[in-house]
Amino acid sequence: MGFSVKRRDFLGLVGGGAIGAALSPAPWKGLDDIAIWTQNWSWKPRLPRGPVEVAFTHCGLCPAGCGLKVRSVGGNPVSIHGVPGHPSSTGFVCALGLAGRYFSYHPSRIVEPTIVGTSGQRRGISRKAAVRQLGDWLDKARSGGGHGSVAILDNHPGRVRSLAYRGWLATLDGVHIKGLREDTPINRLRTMLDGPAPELGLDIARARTVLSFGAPVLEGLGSGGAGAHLRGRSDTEKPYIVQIETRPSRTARGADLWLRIAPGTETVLALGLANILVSEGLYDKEIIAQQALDLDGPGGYRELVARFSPKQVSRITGIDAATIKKVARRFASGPAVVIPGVDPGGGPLSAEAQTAAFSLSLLNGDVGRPGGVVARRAIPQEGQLADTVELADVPDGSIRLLIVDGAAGGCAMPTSLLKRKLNPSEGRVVSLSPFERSALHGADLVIPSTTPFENIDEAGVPIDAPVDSMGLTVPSMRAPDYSVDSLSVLSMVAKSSVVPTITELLRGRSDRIHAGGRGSVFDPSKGESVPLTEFQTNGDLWRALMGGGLWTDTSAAFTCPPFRLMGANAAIRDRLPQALEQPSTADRQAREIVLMPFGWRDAPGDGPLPPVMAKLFRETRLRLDSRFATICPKTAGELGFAQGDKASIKTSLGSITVEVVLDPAVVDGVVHVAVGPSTEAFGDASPGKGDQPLDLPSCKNDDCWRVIPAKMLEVVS
Amino acid sequence: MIEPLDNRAPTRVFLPWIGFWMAIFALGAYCTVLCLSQGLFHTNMNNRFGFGIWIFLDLTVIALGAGAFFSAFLLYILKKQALKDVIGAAVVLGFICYSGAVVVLAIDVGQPLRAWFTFWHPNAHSMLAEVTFCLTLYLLVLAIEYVPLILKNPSLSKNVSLLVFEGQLHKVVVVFAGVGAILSFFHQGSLGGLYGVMNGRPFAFREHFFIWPSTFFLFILSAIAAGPSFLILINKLASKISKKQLVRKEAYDFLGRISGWLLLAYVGLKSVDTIVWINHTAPASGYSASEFFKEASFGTWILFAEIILFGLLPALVLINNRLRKNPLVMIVAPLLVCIGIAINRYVMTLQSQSLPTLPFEEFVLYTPSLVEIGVFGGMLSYGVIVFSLSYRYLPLFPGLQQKAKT
Amino acid sequence: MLPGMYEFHFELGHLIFLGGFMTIGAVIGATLLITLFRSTRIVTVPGGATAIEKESTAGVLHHVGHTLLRPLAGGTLKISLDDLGTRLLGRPDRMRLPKIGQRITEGADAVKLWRKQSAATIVAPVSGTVVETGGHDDKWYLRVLPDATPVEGENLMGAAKVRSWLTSEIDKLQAILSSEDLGLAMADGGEPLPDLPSAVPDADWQKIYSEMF
Amino acid sequence: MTKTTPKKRYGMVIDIDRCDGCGACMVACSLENNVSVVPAGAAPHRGLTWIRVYSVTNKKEYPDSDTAYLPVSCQHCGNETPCVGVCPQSAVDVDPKNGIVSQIPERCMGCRYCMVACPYHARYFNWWDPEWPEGTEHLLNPGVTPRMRGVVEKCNFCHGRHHAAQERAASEGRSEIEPNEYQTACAEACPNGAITFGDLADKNSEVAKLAAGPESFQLLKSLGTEPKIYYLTQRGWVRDMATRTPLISKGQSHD
Repeated sequence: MGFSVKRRDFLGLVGGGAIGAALSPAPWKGLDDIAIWTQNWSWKPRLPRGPVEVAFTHCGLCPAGCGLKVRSVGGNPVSIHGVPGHPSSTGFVCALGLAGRYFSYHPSRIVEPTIVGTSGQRRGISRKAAVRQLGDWLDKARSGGGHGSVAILDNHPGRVRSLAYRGWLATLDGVHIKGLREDTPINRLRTMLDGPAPELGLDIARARTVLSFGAPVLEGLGSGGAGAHLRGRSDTEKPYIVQIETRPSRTARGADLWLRIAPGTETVLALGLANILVSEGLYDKEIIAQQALDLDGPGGYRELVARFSPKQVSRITGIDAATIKKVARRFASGPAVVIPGVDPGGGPLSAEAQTAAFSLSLLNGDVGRPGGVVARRAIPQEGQLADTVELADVPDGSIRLLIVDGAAGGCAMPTSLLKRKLNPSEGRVVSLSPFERSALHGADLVIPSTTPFENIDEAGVPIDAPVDSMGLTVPSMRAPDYSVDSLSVLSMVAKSSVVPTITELLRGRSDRIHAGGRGSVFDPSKGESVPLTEFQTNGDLWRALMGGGLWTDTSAAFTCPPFRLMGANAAIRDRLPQALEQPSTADRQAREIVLMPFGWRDAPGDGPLPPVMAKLFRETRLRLDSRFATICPKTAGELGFAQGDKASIKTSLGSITVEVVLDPAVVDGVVHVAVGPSTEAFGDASPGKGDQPLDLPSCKNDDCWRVIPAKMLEVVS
Repeated sequence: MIEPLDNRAPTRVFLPWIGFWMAIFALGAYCTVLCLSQGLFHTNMNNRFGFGIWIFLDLTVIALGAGAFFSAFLLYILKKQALKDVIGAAVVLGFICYSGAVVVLAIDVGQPLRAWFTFWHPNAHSMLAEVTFCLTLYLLVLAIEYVPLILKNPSLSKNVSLLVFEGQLHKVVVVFAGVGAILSFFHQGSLGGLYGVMNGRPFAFREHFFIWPSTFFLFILSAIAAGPSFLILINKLASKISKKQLVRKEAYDFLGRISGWLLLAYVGLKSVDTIVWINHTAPASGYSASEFFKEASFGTWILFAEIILFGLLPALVLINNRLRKNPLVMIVAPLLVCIGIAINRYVMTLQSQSLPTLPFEEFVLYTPSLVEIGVFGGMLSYGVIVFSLSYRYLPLFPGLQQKAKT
Repeated sequence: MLPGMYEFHFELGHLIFLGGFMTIGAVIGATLLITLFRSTRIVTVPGGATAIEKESTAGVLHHVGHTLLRPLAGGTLKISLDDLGTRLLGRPDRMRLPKIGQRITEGADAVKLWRKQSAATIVAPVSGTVVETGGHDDKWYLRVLPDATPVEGENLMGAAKVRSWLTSEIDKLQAILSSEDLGLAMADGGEPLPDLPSAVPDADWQKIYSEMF
Repeated sequence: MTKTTPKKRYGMVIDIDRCDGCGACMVACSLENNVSVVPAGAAPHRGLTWIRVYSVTNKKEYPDSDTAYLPVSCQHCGNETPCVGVCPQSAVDVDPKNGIVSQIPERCMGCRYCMVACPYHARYFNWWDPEWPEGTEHLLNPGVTPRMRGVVEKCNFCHGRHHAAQERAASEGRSEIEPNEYQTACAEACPNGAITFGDLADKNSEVAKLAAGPESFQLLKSLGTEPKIYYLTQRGWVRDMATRTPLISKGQSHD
């Protein structure tokens, strides 16, 4: 019998198969899986694919220079982790460090050189044309002016790059201006020492007391993880932190003692503390007797501080006399660190406040003792270098060409201050920043440079590091073609001298360290340090550094040289007694308030903010940006404002519109407004001109813009 | 070609009327397209307000649409012949309310293409799954009940097959009335259950009877109390606009009476529920009722308005035989009833979200965006258009037809 | 939802919930299916086509109540049932006609006929005075003197309109017959069936009479 | 003989007194889990943050003024989990093996009922298409699929990391992952060491010891949801505010 398939059999087979398949889990599973296609994306992000690599580097976003472990996929850094056991950062990375790689794709990044045309409009030009233009302006500036007519504002002074700047400027009779950083005030202490002084650092970890004048001690000042160490509550060895600040900052909240000081009266408090140290004989009598040059005699320090009686000081600062005495006694009970803080937005304390604060360190014999101010050994340098000065010390109208380095972080400066230093008719600003920066709205020419994760540079030495160190920010992302290293720009313009490349400079320093033979090198992949002597050749050290290693110097004994408690600068010395003439906040006039701009430690002063942080800060209101003004309910009530009201803050230079936020911890008569990127506009640093509190200051002195007289008016909508 | 019933709105009146509503509908359609194609950021909802005006609207509309199932239940199962006049309109209203609610729900969810997952991966414990199942099935029932009405259009009734179909449907309408009553009962209840089961939201959470929270029953009761009132309102409105006596007075009277008594029962139970909630349920969760009403936007006034002003008052009016004779009262009282139910749905939807549960979260207010209002308008106009078309082309009101024949 | 899915497990809740809804869904579906099935069984009116053919006499007016008006000499009218009406009643068992001299009003009941416990009420097609009655069995008539001449009214139609009206009337009859469970399907043989109640004895004739007349 | 695997109960202890509100946990979480960035200028409560740090003050004046920072993520409720019961399509799931409450984004239709039901306001909706500034998609974590528009998402204790740890263990022939193999991004990132993550069922683990300590408490304990996130503080006012005590006992029947 033959086997034949009839139509009927075939249909039966197909039908039966269909029923059987329908009863199996297959169709259900299939239908479940197609569910994934029913989602309605209009744009679907593509995840990075490719080989996974792990590399070590250092963070270039701030001087802390934390050690980073970077995981890359297909050449893209997809995650950042801390390096456990790292000598300075001990495994920590801050929020900004975690997100900092996003700067490379920040919406406000400048993607081509731009120039301001005659019409005032900014337009893109080729790099070649930009360099030619820079060359022209350089020639003009040199021919038209004398010393200091060409200047570089260096946002990260102290690197080998800074040395290259100074070498180049030396050939042009230019000046190197140090950008504001959290470690800037330590230089004030150096000027108080008689004779050449070494690099100084603060030994916070071993201090018994930390006397912080508004420094973000618990928010990431100095090496990574220092704040966490200080905060650890089980640690009985940790220093006692006294925070002297007007604002309920995170450090103020977390400090052992928060002295809520009246705005701008830090000098008075410092001298008041000195008064108690001197009058109660709590100072280091041996050192003072041997080294102090200006304690006694007419116009001497003793005479000065005698006028700052606890009663007087209490009246002006708003801190009661008993507390002042308590703090002074605590301070004198062991090694202490004094930090006259630099606020990323509010700027530094006045020169006299810094002097008065550091005089306490000198009185206490803390300079040169463990747990106080320590000296770092120097690596020899060669070549002729231009002067390095602070912006406040630059004569008004003297700069004809200002080149602004593109380093990240730093602190914001008032627009008006920067403008004043420029020659009114010919002053030009050339920015090498990869971003629009609030203080540089009016940069005449922008040649965008690389962002921190794209270029090789030297990581910073944190303020609280007792010894020198060298770590590299090894690039973990490819720099885009439109960006250029700042030294390359200079070498393209330079005609009379050759500017070394950044790699040559770094290699040179590495070789000099190797030649010195001191210290040890930390290997991040192993988590341990080996003595430098184990590195046979200078190439071995270089390779270790390029692999994310960190060289740290050995510490050296340091004997405090003779010093002047009131500093060497006569102008500053004269200003010290004037601090007493300040009116107290109780004498405030109706509707007169003071504006205190400030910056968030993790939202770079005048740079942008990674969009993810902008989003999170906006959602949680953990950081209120410049659209908000914090004020105490009492003052708000007197001025007729309630929570959420819109207000206009006016100074002689302009006004900003803000939303009122009430906080009972804020000092009466003060309005705090943050400086920095907007959390609204993807973290853009400068969404529009005239909306930043730093466009407002109008101060007596160039070196301080912390306290600005202002009026707060209702906004009629 | 389907022709209008000859004694209904003339074309010159009808066209501008429909045109106006079509324009609003087009606007709503545009807003819908925005939401579906770009995302729900066009709304003003946020992570604290996951349910916005649309959910409030859906709940209100479904409560008011309860007239459909309740009338069908009374007419076909309990044989209350007085409702014969309004059953057509009730079915159309119900259909409009439910289909509109389903469409708005589809716009409201972020991934409407996945709405069928509820049938695919149902969570038997979820009140929303129950709502979805009931709503879908009941919408089917309403559509089936709507079909005979459509087939009664003279143009259509010339077709023998359709005529036969209509006749056959009419015979089984009692089955659908019964099934519809069960479904409606459950989903009105599960809509209330949506809130009552939220053990993490002390403002909404209520005591349970077996597996159902008290809101389950309160929502059913309030819906069947409000449904008849809404029927009165709509029929009166239609009469006013068409300038014709559409429904006999006896029907209005019956609806008013039943609405009044049910509302009275509801207000009583709601009061008991509120007292238990204030004194037992909320304190057991760590919240005192005073916290719920401390913000001015949702002060105790809203509780008073919901239960007394728009609850007890119209209930007492409607159960009074003498007052019901007054035509003005028969407009105002049902209106109060409907507003009261809307307030209840509003409070459950929005106040429960405005109030933070975490003590350090803020009190948040929500105002709908223009797009949300646009979609709302679209749904409203959809209802007016369907009702107008039904009125013009279908013998919605048997009373009116009789009058024309004699 | 179903076994084979990721981490699926049946709980009592699933069984109750899904069972409940599936039952309700099944009830709705089954009812709908039965209704649809029933709707396909259309009963054809026996001899309907012939009935239409026969009604095209010129000069005769038809009334929607299935009566005919034939003008007689002297301005009187003869009123009788039309063909379909006659078939619907077949041979009436009993009849009640108005008395001579009685006034009848258009649209009002005029004649009542009984067949097998079912009664049909015939409305007057015109207002006037009965001047003569007559006939027997199925052949009754009235002779009426109309109140007004010429005779007209919205329920009266001439030969032109009759065909379409009659078609719809037969459709209506079909629908009524079809919607009842008569258990039979009659083919239209084209043969005139003079007595429908005999041909379709199980139908609800009372309902048919009230719908048709 | 089959080896029975003991059930895990992953949980977290957050030391509020150590938290200074730096936000590193939020940043680390967002970057680890590819949580999208909402468009510039988005209204409040529209952004996505699986862990959100609240800043809470005691509303007193200096010197009594005090601020606490409370990081709040999904609390992974262990009892009557409010979001699980409400989801109509089983897109919310409590893993019986480890107690992690997870959200299945591919199954979620975005009805947002779970968000309304969550007492901790810890669930977030994708109001927009997931968006990152141009180019930054190259920096996303390849181990975690970004969610699409129109679905709800929330903390899942870094499911990607858990999955990776399990795979690693499986490839080495182990059925269990070691405690040090699995750590959430927030716990890893916290510079102050305020977050401790681990298995609460393991009585010897650091997290279980801290959770059992006298300073620990749960947010809104009065609701009875048994969160697996515990908080520590020595400050009475923080604890009193965040715990809430039932005003009457629960067993007591009123009617």
